[in-house]
Amino acid sequence: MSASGTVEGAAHREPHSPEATIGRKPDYLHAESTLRSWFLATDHKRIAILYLVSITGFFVIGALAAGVVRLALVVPNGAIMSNDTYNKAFTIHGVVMVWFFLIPSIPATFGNFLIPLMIGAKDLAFPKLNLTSWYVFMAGALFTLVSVVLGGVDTGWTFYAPLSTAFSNTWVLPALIGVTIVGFSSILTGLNFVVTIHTMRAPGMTWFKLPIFVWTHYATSLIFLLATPVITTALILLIAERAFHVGVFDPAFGGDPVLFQHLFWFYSHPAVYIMVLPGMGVISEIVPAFARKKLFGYRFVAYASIGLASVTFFVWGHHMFINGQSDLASLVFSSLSFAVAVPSAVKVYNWTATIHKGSLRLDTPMLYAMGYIGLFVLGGLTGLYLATLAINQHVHATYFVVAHFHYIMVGGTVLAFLGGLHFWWPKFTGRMYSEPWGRVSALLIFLGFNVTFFPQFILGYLGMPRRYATYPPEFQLLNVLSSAGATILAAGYIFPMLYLVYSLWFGRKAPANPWDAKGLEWETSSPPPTLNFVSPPEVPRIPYDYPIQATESKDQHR
Amino acid sequence: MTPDHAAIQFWPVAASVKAVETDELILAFTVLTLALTVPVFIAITWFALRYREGSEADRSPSGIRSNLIEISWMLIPFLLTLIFFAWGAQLFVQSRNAPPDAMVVEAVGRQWMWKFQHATGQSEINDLHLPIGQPIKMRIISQDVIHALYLPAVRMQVAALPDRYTEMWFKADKVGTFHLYCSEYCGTDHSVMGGKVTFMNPGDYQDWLVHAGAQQGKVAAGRVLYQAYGCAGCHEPGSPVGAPGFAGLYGSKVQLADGRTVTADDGWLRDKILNPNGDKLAGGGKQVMPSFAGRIPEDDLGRIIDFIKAYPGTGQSAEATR
Amino acid sequence: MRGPLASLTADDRARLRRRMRTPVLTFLALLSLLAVNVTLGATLPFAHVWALEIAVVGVMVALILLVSMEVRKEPPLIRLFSGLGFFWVCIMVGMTLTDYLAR
Amino acid sequence: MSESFVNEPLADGVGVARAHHFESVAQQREAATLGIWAWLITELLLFSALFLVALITRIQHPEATVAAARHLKFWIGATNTVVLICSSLTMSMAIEFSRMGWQRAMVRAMLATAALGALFLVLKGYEYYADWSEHMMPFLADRPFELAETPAARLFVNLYYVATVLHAVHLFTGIALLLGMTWMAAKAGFLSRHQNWIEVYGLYWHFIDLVWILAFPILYVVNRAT
Repeated sequence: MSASGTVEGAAHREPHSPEATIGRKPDYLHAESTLRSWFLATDHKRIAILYLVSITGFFVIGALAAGVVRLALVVPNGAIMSNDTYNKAFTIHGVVMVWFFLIPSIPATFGNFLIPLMIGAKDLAFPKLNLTSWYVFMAGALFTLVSVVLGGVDTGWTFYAPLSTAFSNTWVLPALIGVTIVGFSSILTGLNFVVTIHTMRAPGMTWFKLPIFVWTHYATSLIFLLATPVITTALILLIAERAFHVGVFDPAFGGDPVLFQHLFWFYSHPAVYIMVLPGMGVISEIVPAFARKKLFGYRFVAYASIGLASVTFFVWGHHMFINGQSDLASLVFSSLSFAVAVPSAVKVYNWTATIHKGSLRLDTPMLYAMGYIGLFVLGGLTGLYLATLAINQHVHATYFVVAHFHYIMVGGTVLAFLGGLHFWWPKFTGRMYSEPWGRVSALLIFLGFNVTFFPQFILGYLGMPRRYATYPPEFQLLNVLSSAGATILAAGYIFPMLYLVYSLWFGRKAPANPWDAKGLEWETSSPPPTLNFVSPPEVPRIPYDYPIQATESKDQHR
Repeated sequence: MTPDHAAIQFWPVAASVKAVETDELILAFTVLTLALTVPVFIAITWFALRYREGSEADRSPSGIRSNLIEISWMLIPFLLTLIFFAWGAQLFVQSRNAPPDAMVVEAVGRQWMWKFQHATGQSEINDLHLPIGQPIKMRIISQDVIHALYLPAVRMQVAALPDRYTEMWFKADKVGTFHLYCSEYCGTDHSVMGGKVTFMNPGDYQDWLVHAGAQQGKVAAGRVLYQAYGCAGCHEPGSPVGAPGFAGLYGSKVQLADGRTVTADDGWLRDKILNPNGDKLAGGGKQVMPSFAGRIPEDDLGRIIDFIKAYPGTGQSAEATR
Repeated sequence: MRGPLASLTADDRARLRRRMRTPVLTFLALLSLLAVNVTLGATLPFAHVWALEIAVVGVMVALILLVSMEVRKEPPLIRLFSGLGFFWVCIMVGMTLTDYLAR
Repeated sequence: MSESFVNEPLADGVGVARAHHFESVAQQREAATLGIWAWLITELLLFSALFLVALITRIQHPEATVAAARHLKFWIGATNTVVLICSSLTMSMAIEFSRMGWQRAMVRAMLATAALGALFLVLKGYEYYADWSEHMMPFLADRPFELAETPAARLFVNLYYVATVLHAVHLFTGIALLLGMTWMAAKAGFLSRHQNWIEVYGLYWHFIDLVWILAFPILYVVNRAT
């Protein structure tokens, strides 16, 4: 096939640079304004906006469910709601937040919008596929949402067999079908990114000139491709199990429920890095821009992204230490889990070193980035506690785990999402938001988050199991504290929704590069025109070409 | 019902050597965590203040050889944390290999209760009495979904799988009453699937086995079963279904719809649970109770009847059966 | 827009022969390998015959990938991608077996 | 085989029309090839997870698995493998014809491929019917299972249905796509605009074939031996 790759077809008659004929074209937001032009959009920027609006909606639903959970836990005896209501609420929270918010969050919005801009391309490689992936996502997500909200599902987002296959009387089947469908959307997005990053880079945009954001999205996309099909199979088997009693996960027929956990975590542990890596990409853009300094250790950070995406496939068994897997497997998975510390440390220390001797502006995106670094470090290191076998035997399935993964998912992904949203908001919308309100919200969220989740580390070590609708009274104080923190956190989430929407109509017009940041996305107008660049962008000499350069840049870019 | 816990606590009670060792491990790990993170936090804060835009800081290149520094901060934290892998793994391996003289206690999980059976045959529901100073090996299995037996006081939990036995062993060294939980989410009443574990001196344990254990345990166990099989949902006073209550039922005369009168004794109660449609009661109430034939094992049935026997008469406190 | 084979020029026939050689040879090789496996499966000539059967399947898979799917003519990136999936399958199976073979 | 390594150029009038967001046709072709390979990776992992479940089932219940595998229709499976290998040949021929610009021959080869695919599905359907009449459908609640005395045989037999139905769905989708594409490819000018569709589609077809080449021994052959 490569045989024919270099031969241009007879029908190829168009001129090579259509840009030359483009005059002042309206930006992508104003190019067309009909509903049809949005719902049939193939422009990656418009599809990103479609995703942004939909995942914000899912975030609100998931957050409301979290509010219900925290409300129930204010009292220990379950007086506020029945156990069933509580179980359904935490299932909605988990299913919606994991499958419909966290996994698509940064890649499908920022990745979709920015990857072509950052590499100097006109669009993703497969624009129609991109739109398809949004429709697939919405179809699956709405299907599941209807079943978890109207019917209710009480299995938790993990759907462990045989509870989900043979015992739960709730609407598990439609929920499973919806989640399976959403998986295809992930695969299509990942496929599009991989192909785009490989083939669509502007001339001169070599791999080591790519922003870290693109590197982390490349790594994320590999996980989408390599892990998602396995959860699809696991869910198909679960659906068949529930509908037809296949038996492979059902002990009543000699099946093995632990096998489902293996298949589930083969995807779901790497899925943690689907959520984390794009956030790391966002932070790697924000920190140099607001420190006015070249990213420290660029190559190490780039390699660490690929390293994380690979190592993550070897550690899934650390979710199953007490679940009946063999001791050998537990020892192997535990030891390999410690290897995750290496690339993670690379990232954190390099961000810190980037700030060193910079010239810092503590604007909203930078506040989120600094909060991210702190919370990610705590979340990551408590992950090592959990990977330690003897500690895991005590805190597995307690609030310690809940606190740990919220430090990664909320302290990490959500903070990076909000930081990125503020950083690129001028680029997305062409408007500036209110900086004072932005800073206040960032601080509120940081404070609210810690008040909510730090007590849960203590609760977990004291031995309070997770997914408990009722609990012993001595845990009430810490639970009330946690619920109070959740109120602060909620306020912190509401502010940006208000002032960002307000800025759409009343915000100051944004210049092309409001932060004086480097990267091709800032070389075009805000918002960008339909085909991204009016004239082909000039690829910079080095990435992160900020005024302050550490001497190491010579080592790194010989 | 309240185990020996303070109203507010900040560190869990450690009732075994493994628990103390786990605490030491996590404390040491926390020291390492602080050593690795506090410098980062201080550095970020210090840099943020020192190098703010417009400040008069020295921003000349530091000339640090970056490859060396990169490799050092990749490897040093990793090697330090590996110590904790080894430490944790060693404790884990110990906790997975029970000594040969361990006393075997069976644990069976089902939605939503635990049933324990002692080596000498006595059994308990949700609560567990064990001697200290003696290795105990729990042999764990489930009758339905996956559960997990969790004893925070000894820092151990192990899944109860439906298809095969799992094991957990420990040697308690502190007398007292502590929580016992199900820690693998198992459906509606997951959070009430638990009770308390009481560690006793060996002599007290023998006493308990001989006297209290078998007897006093029965009624309390019956109460748990009364909840678990859903009897309480209809028969507890004030329930919407309004099924007949049990206050003063045992030993009383019951009017039947066909005019007969029977005495509510053990045998009749048993028949009525297994075949509710027989012996229809006088009073014209609608018969809605499903048959429990084949659904309640014989030993559980006995405990439920014991509970109904002891059900307090109207006016008495329900506490009597707790 | 060519007519039936009969109206082909000698030149066309030569091209056709040259172009069809590889697909036909691959086809014959696949069929004979399948014949080996079917015979082994039907007769079960010795213990652990599955190992040989798996090896034959491995050759068939390699043949389809390298020749039918033309991986051998592709640039290194495509070669990498065609092998990547198989490598990840090995990770999945290998790590899962650390549990099942040690229980 | 040495001359087959020589990359033969496409015939005159055969090529690809550039879509607006690509800079060159070469880039567009590269993207399409890489894209289909990325998709095939996901297909491989999708089926491999099922094969892993089959392996674990075999490890946990060896006797029951062998009993179940011996009840599968070995000869229908083998015939179907031959059918798919034939369809791979016709697909390869269609690709070669497309490169030579022989449009009619290409369309005929594509139709032959679709016909062989359909023949596979027909044989598969007959196999299911035979399974049904031999009481080898344990997932049917109201139909007694032939191997009821070895309950774990149910696992492997049901897994066989999941795997073969999943494969049949891929084949069915493939045939539908192929017929749609054949309809378009029969029109004048197709080869000058979309020649690489044939190449990309060919990769998909070969891969579905490859999955069956794996599935046939994993389900039918290796488990026959104790």
